[in-house]
Amino acid sequence: MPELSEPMVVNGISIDDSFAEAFPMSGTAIQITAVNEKWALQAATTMTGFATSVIACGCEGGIERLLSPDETRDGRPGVRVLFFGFDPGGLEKQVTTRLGQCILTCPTAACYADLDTEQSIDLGSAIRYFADGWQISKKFEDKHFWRMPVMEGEFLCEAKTGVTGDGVGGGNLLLMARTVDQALRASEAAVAAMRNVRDVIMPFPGGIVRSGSKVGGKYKGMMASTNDAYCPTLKGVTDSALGPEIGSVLEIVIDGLTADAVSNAMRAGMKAVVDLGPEEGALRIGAGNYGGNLGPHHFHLKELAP
Amino acid sequence: MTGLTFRKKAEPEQRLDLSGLTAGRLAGLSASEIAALAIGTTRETVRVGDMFDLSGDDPASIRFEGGSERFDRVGEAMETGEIIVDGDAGVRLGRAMTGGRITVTGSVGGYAGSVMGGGVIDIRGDAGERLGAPLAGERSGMEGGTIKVGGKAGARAADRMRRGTISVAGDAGPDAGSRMIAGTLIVGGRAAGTPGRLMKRGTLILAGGAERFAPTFLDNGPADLLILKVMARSFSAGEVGSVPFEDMAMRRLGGDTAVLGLGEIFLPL
Amino acid sequence: MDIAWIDGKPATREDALQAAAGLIGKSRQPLIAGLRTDVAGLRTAFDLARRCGGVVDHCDSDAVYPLVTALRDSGAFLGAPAEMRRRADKILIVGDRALETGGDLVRWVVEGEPDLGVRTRASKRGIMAIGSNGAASLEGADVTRIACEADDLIDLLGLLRAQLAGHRLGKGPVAEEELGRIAEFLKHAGFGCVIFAPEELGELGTEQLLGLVSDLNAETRFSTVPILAVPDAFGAALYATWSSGYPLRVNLGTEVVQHDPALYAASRQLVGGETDLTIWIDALEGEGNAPASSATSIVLSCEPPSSGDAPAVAFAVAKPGRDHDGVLYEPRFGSFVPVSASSGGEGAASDLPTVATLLEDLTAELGAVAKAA
Amino acid sequence: MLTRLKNGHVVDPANDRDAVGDLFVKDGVVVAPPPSGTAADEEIDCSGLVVMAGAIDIHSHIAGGHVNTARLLLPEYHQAFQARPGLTSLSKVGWTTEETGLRYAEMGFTTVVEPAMAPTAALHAHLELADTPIIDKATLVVLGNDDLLMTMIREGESESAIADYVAWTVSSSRALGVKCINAGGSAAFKENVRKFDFDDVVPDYGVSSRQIVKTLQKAVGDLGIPHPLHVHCNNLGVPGDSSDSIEATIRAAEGDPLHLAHIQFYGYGTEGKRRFSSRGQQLAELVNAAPEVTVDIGQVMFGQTVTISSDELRQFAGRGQASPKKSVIFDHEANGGGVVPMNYKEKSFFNALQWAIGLELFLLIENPAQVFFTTDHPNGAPFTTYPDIFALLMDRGVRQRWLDALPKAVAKMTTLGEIEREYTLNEIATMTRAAPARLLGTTDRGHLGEGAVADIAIYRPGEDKTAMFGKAAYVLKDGELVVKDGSVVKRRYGRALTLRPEADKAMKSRLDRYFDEKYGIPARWLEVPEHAIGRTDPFKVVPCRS
Repeated sequence: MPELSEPMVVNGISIDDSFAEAFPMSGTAIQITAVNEKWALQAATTMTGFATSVIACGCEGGIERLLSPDETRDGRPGVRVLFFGFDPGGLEKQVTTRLGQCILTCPTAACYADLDTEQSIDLGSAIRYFADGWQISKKFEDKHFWRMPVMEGEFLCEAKTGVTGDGVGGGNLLLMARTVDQALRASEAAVAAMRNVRDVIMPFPGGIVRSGSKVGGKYKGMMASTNDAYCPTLKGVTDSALGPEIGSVLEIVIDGLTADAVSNAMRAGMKAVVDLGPEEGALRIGAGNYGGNLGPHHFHLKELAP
Repeated sequence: MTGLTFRKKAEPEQRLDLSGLTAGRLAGLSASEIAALAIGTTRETVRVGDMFDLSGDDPASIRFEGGSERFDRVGEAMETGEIIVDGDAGVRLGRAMTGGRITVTGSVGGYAGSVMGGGVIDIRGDAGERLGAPLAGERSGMEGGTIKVGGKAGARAADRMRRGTISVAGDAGPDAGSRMIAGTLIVGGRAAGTPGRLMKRGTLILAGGAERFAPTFLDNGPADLLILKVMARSFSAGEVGSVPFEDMAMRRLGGDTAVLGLGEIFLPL
Repeated sequence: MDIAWIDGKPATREDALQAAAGLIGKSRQPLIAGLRTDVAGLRTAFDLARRCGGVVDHCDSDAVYPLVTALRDSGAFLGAPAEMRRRADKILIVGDRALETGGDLVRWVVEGEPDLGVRTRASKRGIMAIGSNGAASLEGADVTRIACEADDLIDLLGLLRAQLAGHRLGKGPVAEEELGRIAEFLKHAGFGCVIFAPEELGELGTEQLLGLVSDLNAETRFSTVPILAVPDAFGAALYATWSSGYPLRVNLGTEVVQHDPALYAASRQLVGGETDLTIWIDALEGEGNAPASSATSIVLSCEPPSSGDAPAVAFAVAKPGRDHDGVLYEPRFGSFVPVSASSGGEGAASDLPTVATLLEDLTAELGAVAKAA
Repeated sequence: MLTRLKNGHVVDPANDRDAVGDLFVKDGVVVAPPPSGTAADEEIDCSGLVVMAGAIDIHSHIAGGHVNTARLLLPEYHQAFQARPGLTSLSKVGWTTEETGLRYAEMGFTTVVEPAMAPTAALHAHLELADTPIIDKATLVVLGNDDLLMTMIREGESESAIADYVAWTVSSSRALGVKCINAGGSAAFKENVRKFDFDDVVPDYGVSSRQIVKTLQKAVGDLGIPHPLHVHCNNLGVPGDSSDSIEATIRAAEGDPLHLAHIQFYGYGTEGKRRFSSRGQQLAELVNAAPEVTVDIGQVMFGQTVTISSDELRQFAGRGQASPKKSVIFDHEANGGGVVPMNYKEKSFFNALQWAIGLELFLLIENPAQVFFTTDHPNGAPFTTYPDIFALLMDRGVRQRWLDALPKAVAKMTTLGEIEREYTLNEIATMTRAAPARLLGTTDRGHLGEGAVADIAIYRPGEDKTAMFGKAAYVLKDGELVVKDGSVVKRRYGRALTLRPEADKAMKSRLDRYFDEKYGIPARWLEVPEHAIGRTDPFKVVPCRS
């Protein structure tokens, strides 16, 4: 547990002298378009389902933002989706499996690369054989597409997309409030603000996780277990990090394509929480870490505070 | 440094091999050394200085003031830099080039862009036969880059093409896209002969229709395909510029089933 | 009898040689063409071309280029006519030109029955002709004729390839059942042979036909006998290939030999106006296909000079196989054969120089001119 | 005119000479040292140089229909066709007869044997050879897939009748020996047979490869043809089957001379996960134990080349691997054949192991008079790669450097790295001069004794053996200086070495009838008359053994 020395107070909200400890991840981005926003979102939502934590889901993924027709490759409404994994290989496996099950299958959806890096992972190249020999490779203007005849028409998918090793997983904020309602209001305000930041996703439901965890547990084989120091009902029976005023804690986890993107998201989130004030939202902002020895990225709350 | 200019003195009596006049091959040569380069193709020696007045000193930017259909092999195997021909050029313009840009304000002879691997060729007038095509025996034609023709193209444009884009604003001579392996040929006008004969893969977009097709092409019906939209947008934003099939309703033919049969021809619906 | 002319007027051989050497000496880009001669003549023609930096082509290389091009672009199966004659149990004749231009050769190949091979010997030779009106001339042979316009032959060959590969195909120039009949005929060959004229099918058509034969060899044995309207053009192409690296249409005026099938075709050279002197060699049977040209010309011919525009210099030369021994390309053999001077008959011409000796003398004269200069 | 080659290191294993001294040449032949005090008309200072007889290549496809088809098929590899400055190993050879002669001469080769001349292509081959400057040439005529021979065996005709047929073929085609290529295999392929072993029989004839090889071996021996039957075995290049075939063929020599061509292509086993392994060591042991057998290697080197073979069955099978993807397959009388381009890649496990197997054979076959220096030009590599191969044979360090550049998996599959042997100059001279002359029966060459034709190659020795053998310091052909400092200084034409075994008159009329009745062509089309060559004195007759 971090030392809670000298909190700073902004707008009546206490900000821990702590930091979010985050890890390098492989990250990638794609663009999903469809005939309208509804179907683009449908494809993206389906593809990013069950992608909250890399430990159990194989990857972490989420919708970065909606794209206007001006921003997409084919002039249709679209969605930018990010995925993160431990390594490019594992990430590729997850992305291509999801691509095959969720985009290939989705009416009118098309899929394009949306990250320009030296290294790449397969998109269409991995699933082209579904077309049973009828797949068409199309290269022009330095781009490579696969076209796959499907019952609806033709599924268009870029061959590859970029992948970065500079991705960061595990940026976080702990929002501590008197009540569940206040914690949730603060969290929603933070997530809404963070969604305006580029190159990040908050992979948990609605961007928020209530079951923050610590590493390991008393039962054999548990890689993570409930973060008892922040569980309000365990105050007194465990080595709690919570004072008597805190009745509920929610966490926002952030994955970004760069460390800067994660900083920006945390900064935006903290500002939203601070602006909301202690009456409406959180009394205190903290962050999860492991003492600083495990993850190379340390996002200090005080430096990001508004 | 100013661009290197070759001003034509008179119409050459013999065909000239100008393949030596590229940025890579002229780098480090003085004006007098350049003037002494042999460019003849007959027993009678012709040197650069006999045919051209030279000015400027930067071979990365070359201009021929005055062209000729006897100026052969302009920009052959060039890797970088720019060549502008004010007028016509002869055969094998930009053959095997891998980068850079060639602009010809007039028309060019056969085999322009033959087996080119990259770069841009912009021909404002007409192109001769076998645009982008291989020379005898070579297994693939154009392998990358962009060719743009403002006028019409001769027979067998894009023969054995493997990659890249050719866009011809006017008509195409007989049998465009023959033996295509991949890549894209766009024809704004009408295609003569039997386009796509023996094509294995690749895309022919014939916005002005065609004379006839082999029976080993099969009609796939109307094709409102996203790829056409993506291509049109992508080309418009790049070297190719606006394309005739943008927003055009098209029909797709697949073939040539005499061979692999995975090629496609798009026609106005 | 006159043996040399300058500007159409009889001249001595020496004067004519001197005049010719003078013209060559002044020429920027001579074209050495026609090339209708024996191997010794070809050799000296190339020696002369190297000496004077000429462009070399045969007057009828158009007749062989579709084959040359298709072969070097995509490969080929080629059969020796004499072997096909003994072995082929199924012969497919494609188009009209093969019989028109090489009727004797075609008849020679298809006559009789195969006598080699367990798979072929037992069956009577089957002949099918598509798009060949001339097939009626194959007397005595049992020929199945299938009508097809010449323009549609390439399509038909393509349909056959698609059908044999199990690909889809559209409606073509022959009815579906006809197509099926041809396909069955081909598939059931023990050893099949396709006879065709590359000239009629063109480059792409020849490639299509050779592709069909290649496809057929996946399951059975098949080869081809291309019929070339002017066989000595093929002989010249073979000679040019070993001598210069390329099958004619070469420019020997530069440091390394240049080859360009379009640019250095004799017809293009003359039209393009870059050639300023033509050395035309025409010492074989039949008329050489000389394109009209304004270039000054030196002519070596085994026929008396025709009336009309007289060449600047002309020589009468002997004809190999009539006036002297030599080596010629023989289409029945698919290679070069020795020929002997025929006895009697037109023996009067036998005092004439061969192309080889005349060109040797001309080359020597060039040396003398150069020395004098 | 007397020429003195002064003070050179003369390496002449045929005459047990390996020391510094003079050599005298007069009227195109090597002569005894003149009495002291006689002044030479011309002197070449050979101090510090190595003097050898001109080299002899016993197996190099340099002329004929198939070679010309390769030129026709691959214009894109001619140097003039390349976008500058691109060059491939093929463009370095050049494609023409002219370049062939010049490049060979520059390396000090003065006699080259075209080993696969079909009787029907004899005139064509000789016409090309006549246009090949400087070097002397010879040909081996191909029999063993021809209707007549197989019919004669089937009908049980006498050995003398068969020998007469062979004599007529050798004589009329102006050959120096007889080659047998996948005996019966091409004929069987015409019957749609796609695999043919040594004891398989040709449909319709009922004769096996073994019978054909043994019959021809006997006829060649009986006729006194100096060069033993030159055999290209069955199943070339097929892992496992190739080495079985060559083993069976070696055992079938049965004590009589037999030459096996390009054996590298038969040193292939099926071990390892890629089902491709070296049987170089086993094959070398077989050869070492069979002194009546001679072999040449057919070394593979990396780069673009083209395979040219009258083994039609094999070439048909190999066309799938053609690179570039095009090939020509011939169905001719008798053998036919195929031209299939090939690009041997250093990075390819298979190609790299082929390279290693060739060198294993070179180094593990003990007697340099039993193994000959070939790449089976251009099948394994163009002949212009010879200087590199000399360096590989003579320098273990060079071998190791090449080996280090290959895929790691290759090193595990070859013993090449452990082989210490380095060829000496004397062994090189044996393999490329003395032994080939003995093998071909051309006693006037391959050595520097009195009376030998003055075909002499003089090299500038050095650490870099590639440089040494790539450009000879001087080459004399028939006593005339033709190469200086690696460049040709004098063009002239050599001759074709031929045999003229006498065939029975009855055989000649029988063949006239046979070709007329069966093929509808005159037998004289298969004859090479002297006038056809168009050079003065084009042939030199080598005597048969009595």
